[in-house]
Amino acid sequence: MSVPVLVFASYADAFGARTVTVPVPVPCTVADVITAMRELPGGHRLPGKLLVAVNYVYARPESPVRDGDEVALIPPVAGG
Amino acid sequence: MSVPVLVFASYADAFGARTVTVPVPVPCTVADVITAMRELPGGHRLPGKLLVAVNYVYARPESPVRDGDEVALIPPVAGG
Amino acid sequence: MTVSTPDALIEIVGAPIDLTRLVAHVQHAGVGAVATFLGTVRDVNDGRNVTGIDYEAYQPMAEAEMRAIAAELGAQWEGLSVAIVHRVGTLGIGDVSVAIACAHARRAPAADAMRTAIEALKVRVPIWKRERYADGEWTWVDPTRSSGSGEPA
Amino acid sequence: MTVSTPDALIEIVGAPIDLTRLVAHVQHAGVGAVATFLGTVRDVNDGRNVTGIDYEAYQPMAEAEMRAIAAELGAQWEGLSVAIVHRVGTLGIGDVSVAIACAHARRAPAADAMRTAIEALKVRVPIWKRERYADGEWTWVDPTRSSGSGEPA
Repeated sequence: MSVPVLVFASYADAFGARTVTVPVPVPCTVADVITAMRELPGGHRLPGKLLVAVNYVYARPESPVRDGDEVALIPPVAGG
Repeated sequence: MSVPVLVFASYADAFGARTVTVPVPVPCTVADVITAMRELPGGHRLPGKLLVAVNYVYARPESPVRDGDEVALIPPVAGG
Repeated sequence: MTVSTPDALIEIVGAPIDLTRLVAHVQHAGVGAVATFLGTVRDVNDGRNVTGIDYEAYQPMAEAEMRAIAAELGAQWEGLSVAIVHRVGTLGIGDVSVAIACAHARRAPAADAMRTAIEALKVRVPIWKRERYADGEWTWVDPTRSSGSGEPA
Repeated sequence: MTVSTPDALIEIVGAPIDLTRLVAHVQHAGVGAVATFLGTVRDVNDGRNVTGIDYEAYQPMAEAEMRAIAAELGAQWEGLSVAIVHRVGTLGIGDVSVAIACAHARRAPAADAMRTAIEALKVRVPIWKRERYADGEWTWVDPTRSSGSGEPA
């Protein structure tokens, strides 16, 4: 089982893609997804603190990730 | 001798004119001009506290008024 | 390269104000933020139905005061560029009476200068307004007299 | 009569931003003040010569966050109308990256809401920018890392 995770900006550069297929069983937690992403090629370039959104809302490490959720890794924002 | 004084807004309504010829000898002070204006027809409608500009700059009661100066009575401003 | 800051645009005008002209004036390659303010004629003031406002200015002094405000802002925030345009004459609901644009490399000076400019304009620039009401009455607005039910925008 | 407050205009766009469209959106007969903010691409940041910026957004979430900001502002200032438009893609020096317009009967809420909006946008809306420099290098801007020599506008 796996979760597709959207990545942006410097994180997209780190993984060389805009969507990363993360091998983790669902349902799981945001923390589980992050842990699995760090093991992937390019994952070592992620910073220690990561922000994740689930279904367009900022999520906590313990937030659940279910099948079909849209999960995104949010780099430090720099709009404006 | 007299000093022409520009008046605006409610003060122009009070005097029924946009320029008031104030009978006062020059050189004099801003306070002298105000005192003389209160004696003119419509002058009783002026408020107790008056703001005067001489040559486009706010002036004090003791500021001098000389021949050729542009004197203006400034009602409470309401721009914006 | 950062170009030099443009001189302030200061005007009393009798025709509608074009905000984009003010923005274009203050913008240059070194600008990262533009804060603008528009004062508009609204339909209700102090609980009365307003149908229009006549603005009157002591034009040379009003422009001198606006220029002084721009100079003081420029002294407080280095590199600031400023445009202040006030309209006079008869305005209807929704018409723009005053437009201010302040531009700076950074947003805080641009926003703070814009706010300072409108506050200063309202207390020292010799401009007056006569509100016309739906019942046919009119009055010269005097912000120094508090009304209890509201204040000018 | 004062008309009801219009819904917020919230957009991520790929084309140049027209400020007058935002102003027209927030204006209505009850508005006495419109405060706007423009973020523009400037030629120098952190002491480096910038030639352009690429903006990237997580569009659905960015629009959701901007909509949430507008709703929070509307809850704080009753009768406020809000427009927030952010551009994405490749921008050159002087191009407008973001425009905000806040309108209210009175000037203080309009100006305070505008300022609150741009501060909120910069900390929570998922948009990123890659600065390109005259020496050919580029970097994703990270405001959480202080550089000592400056900060974004």
